[in-house]
Amino acid sequence: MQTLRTDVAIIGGGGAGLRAAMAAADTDPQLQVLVISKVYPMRSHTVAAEGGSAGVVGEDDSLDRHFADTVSGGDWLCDQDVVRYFVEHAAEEMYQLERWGCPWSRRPNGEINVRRFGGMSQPRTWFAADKTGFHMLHTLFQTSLKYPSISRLDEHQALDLVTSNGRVAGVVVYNQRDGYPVFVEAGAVVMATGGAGRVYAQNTNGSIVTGDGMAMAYRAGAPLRDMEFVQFHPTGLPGSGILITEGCRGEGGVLLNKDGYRYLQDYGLGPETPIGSPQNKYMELGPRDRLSQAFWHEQQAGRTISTPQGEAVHLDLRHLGRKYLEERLPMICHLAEQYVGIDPARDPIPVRPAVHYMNGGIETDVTTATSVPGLFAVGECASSGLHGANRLGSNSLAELVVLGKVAGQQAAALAAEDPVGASSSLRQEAQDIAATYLVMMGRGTEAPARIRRELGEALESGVGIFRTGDDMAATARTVRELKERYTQVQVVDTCPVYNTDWASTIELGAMLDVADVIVHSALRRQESRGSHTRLDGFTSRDDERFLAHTRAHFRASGVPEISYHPVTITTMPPAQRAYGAAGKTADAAAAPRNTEDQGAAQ
Amino acid sequence: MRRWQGRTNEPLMWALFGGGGMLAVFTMPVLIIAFGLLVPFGGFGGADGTYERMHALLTHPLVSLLVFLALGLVLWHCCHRTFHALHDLKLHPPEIVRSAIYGIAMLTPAIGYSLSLAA
Amino acid sequence: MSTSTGARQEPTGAGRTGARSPGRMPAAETHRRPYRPTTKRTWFLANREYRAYALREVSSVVVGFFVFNLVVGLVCLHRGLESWQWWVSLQTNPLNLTLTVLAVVMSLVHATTWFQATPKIIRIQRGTRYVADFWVVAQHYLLLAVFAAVVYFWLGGL
Amino acid sequence: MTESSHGHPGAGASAADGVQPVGATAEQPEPRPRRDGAAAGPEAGGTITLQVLRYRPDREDAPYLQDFEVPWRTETSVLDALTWVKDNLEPSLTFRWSCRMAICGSCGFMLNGEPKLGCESFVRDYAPGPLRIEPLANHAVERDLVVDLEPFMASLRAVQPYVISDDRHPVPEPGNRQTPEQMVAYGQYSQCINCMLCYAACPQVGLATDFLGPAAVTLAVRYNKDSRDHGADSRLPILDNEGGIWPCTFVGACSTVCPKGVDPAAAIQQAKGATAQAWAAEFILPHRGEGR
Repeated sequence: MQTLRTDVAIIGGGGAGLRAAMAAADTDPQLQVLVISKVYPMRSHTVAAEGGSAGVVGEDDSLDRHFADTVSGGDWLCDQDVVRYFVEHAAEEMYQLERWGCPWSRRPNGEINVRRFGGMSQPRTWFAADKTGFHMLHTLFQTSLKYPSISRLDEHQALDLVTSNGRVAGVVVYNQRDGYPVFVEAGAVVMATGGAGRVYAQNTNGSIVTGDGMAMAYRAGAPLRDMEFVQFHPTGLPGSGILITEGCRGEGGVLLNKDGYRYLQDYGLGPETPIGSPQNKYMELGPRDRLSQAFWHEQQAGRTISTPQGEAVHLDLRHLGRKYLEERLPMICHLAEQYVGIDPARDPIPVRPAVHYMNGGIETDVTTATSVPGLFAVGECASSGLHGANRLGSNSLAELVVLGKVAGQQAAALAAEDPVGASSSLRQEAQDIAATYLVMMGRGTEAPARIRRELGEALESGVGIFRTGDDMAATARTVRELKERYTQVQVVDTCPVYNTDWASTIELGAMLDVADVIVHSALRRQESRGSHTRLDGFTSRDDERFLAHTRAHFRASGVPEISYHPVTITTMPPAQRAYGAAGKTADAAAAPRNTEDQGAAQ
Repeated sequence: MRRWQGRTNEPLMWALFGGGGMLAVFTMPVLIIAFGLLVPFGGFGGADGTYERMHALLTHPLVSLLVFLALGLVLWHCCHRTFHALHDLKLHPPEIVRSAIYGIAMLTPAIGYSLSLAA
Repeated sequence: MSTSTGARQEPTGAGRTGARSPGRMPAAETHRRPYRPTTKRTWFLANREYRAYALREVSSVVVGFFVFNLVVGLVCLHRGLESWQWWVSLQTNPLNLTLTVLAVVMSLVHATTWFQATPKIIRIQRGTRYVADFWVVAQHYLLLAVFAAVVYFWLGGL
Repeated sequence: MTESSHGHPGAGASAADGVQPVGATAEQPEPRPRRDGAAAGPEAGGTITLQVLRYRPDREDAPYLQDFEVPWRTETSVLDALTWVKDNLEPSLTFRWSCRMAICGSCGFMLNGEPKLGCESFVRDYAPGPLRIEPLANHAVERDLVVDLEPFMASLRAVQPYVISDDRHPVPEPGNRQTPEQMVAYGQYSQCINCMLCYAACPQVGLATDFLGPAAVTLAVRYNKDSRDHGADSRLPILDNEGGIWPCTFVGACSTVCPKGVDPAAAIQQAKGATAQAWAAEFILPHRGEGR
């Protein structure tokens, strides 16, 4: 088998992976950095992020406020040391992107412009029209081309990590273009493979978002944390799930039920703010979990709009005017026109919640290190502790670069100090791993497309916006069954190059592992917090029992092993999480203490 | 002049092409209609009249030079496109053909001007 | 229809960032067997846009012929009245006339396609917008009209 | 794909090859999204024959077209139709796709001979069919609808698509100012999603094998026109090169097919103009650009 040796291997070529690669290359230009991606980097799903990326700028805002918004937005499940580090470094990384050429939207005087976002008390979301992820990704990718020490393996499917005495020593990948497996020996491995939204039937994610990295790390012994917290974005297009950015509401868009009524005021987000003057943390600028839950209630009450592709509410942007829409939300106008035949300047857009983001992931600390030595994780595949039980919009793009840089630096340092030496036994192990996957080609009886479809439906019904013990248990059983059927999964295609039948079946295996963790983590959490909301007697937050991270360990047979470990709380003790008018009083009470010695003032 | 591998003289060729094209589009439709149709068919009176009006101005050596240069530039434009059309036809002619084609654009006005001066 | 794969030949200026150029690693072995379609010689007939392009390119050949004709005319003008009369009468020759009519059509194709393309090259930015293509094109038509008027009045003896 | 012969079964026929056309009878389609009834025209739907180019390097020496009968509704994109085929009829059919919202640039195909993104082309616009789906023209075909992108990746790297600073223009801390006017100068050219439709549309890409191509040149121009960049001199040797910008004869098809309105044709013409100016400037000021 072909074997490559590199110092730092980064799996995933999206925003986090590329930022990590550049940080590793900057840390030590002598090191070889290798970015492995199953697609060309510019196809990574970072590209689809629309609204923006948070970073405190300007005198009206403060790091403390960003910190408080994030911690309360995450329903106190955030690790506050991580949040603190994050808010302190977010703007710095936004400026770094600026110097690299990212076309941030500007004020007339040439300074950075920021927009409002849900759950944020201040406008602090940097944006590049409504293609922020696209511009960030292309800026990072293009800038990465200037580093001589960064190489890439594009269109290489990662299969599994290789460990040596508990330490990650490399990864087995498959070269789709040439049709051969490759063993990449690495001094350190950074997992930056993104989320797993495709486990749900209705999601805003691209086809590549299948949780591969989460599953690889999980199988290698790293626990997956807080996986029950699945973020539903309140505004996806019905049917396709295509994302309609939160930036629409940030710019003043409003949500209407079938009576044309701004229903959010009935769900603790009011009082109603006048149309055309959006107010942070009120109404449409509430957090994503609350807005998605409100939709569910409206649907139960029969006040949603029936469309051929399911129930929806209206996102009304008409009052913004065509000129403003074309300047601030050009892609949204195009998407609405293309996919639902709607001109947002003339008609409201039908929207409904769709799975958008995994708040949980591979457990890491603030240095992005996982519990498996030699393995780092960053971006959506990781659970750094930043997002808690519900991520605030625009915190994830910033996370990619803030923690991506950390991951690159940490991995470079480790690879320089203490690399694992090459050994023939490792190569044999790598060969064996490759063989177990390659043997799948041309075998089996169970159609993978059917398993995938049933999996998506099972997760929608059991671990959706609202959950009950019975539904979750049923979904857990379905996932078990599907895993069983997967052992006989059929791969028709035997062609060695670009075998997408085989690759998507491997992805399906990852999705099943991740889904298993989601449902079992959810089943055990007997409370409602953030995006995990139960209807069966556990409708409120229970800090006594569940102010703790869920930790799921892989077991070769049987269900995941679930345990809990404490949340890091530094300055902001748990308090009531409230928005709208109620939020104002709650905020005053819950402001962080002792911030002076946290270096908050910049 | 900096040199690098693969550097071409295309910037010059293209600039002349562009200049000739610009000149051509403003003048050629008018000149073709005027001299190809109106003058021969008496639109401006007989050949004697047009001769009189034109002769005085256009036979001045300097004016004549400018006119031949202008016509040469338009011809350059046409030859440049012709050469590239060969490429479009998947013909990749040797350098001599390229020289010959651009040579037409240079020699035609040069010979014309020499003959005019000799007249 | 491309026949090249792998790294392109890089000009000397390209590799200045470092000795080893970044990019993907070479594979030791391969199952690749890419199929390389070729461009047909008649590709320019394949669609409307290509045909319009081909017509535009051909138009300049015809215009070029007429330039040649004008050069001859100008030489004749220098050689005297008799010579000029010969050239003028040559223009009424049926073969020459046919070419002239074709040249009129082609010069119009040439001019209109050129005018259509100019806004791509000449971009005038005013604030956060570009001057509309219409105005750039209109300006060109205006210049054409001005030249036509000059020639008309000059030859008409006014 | 002029060489493809319709219906040729290929060297080793796969399981689904036996029945042609296949589909419609096999399994009912997943519910497809449809237009919001309030805003769109009447619901349409039916079945359509897709003629998809197949080429498996381990089996065939030349590509051929395979027919698939696919159900569709108003909202069915061509990409939806292809994924339906892959899920229900022919798992070995290979094509790239991801975001299905016209931003990742993966799913460019030739649809009835025109380069298009599969995700934002709709079957309704090709009904009643048949619809011919082939890999992007002017590219080597790796397999089925997957083409070789490595030449483009090399071109992209060659044009130095990143901000280059120089000693005379230190980067201000924390960042640059850039007015909306300055952003407009390059904004349009920064919208390229690298989908390769322009390469498929450009005859010169097919004719001149070393042409940088529309998207790569556009990205060079994008940075040259960015007020934060000072790398135009460094990019000049790549653009002013036999295989740089000069194979372009301004056919203009790149701009016609661009799904993002980038207008590469304009970018290339502007690069030609700028290069000619640089060339003239070197004559007048012989020291320009030296020692850098």
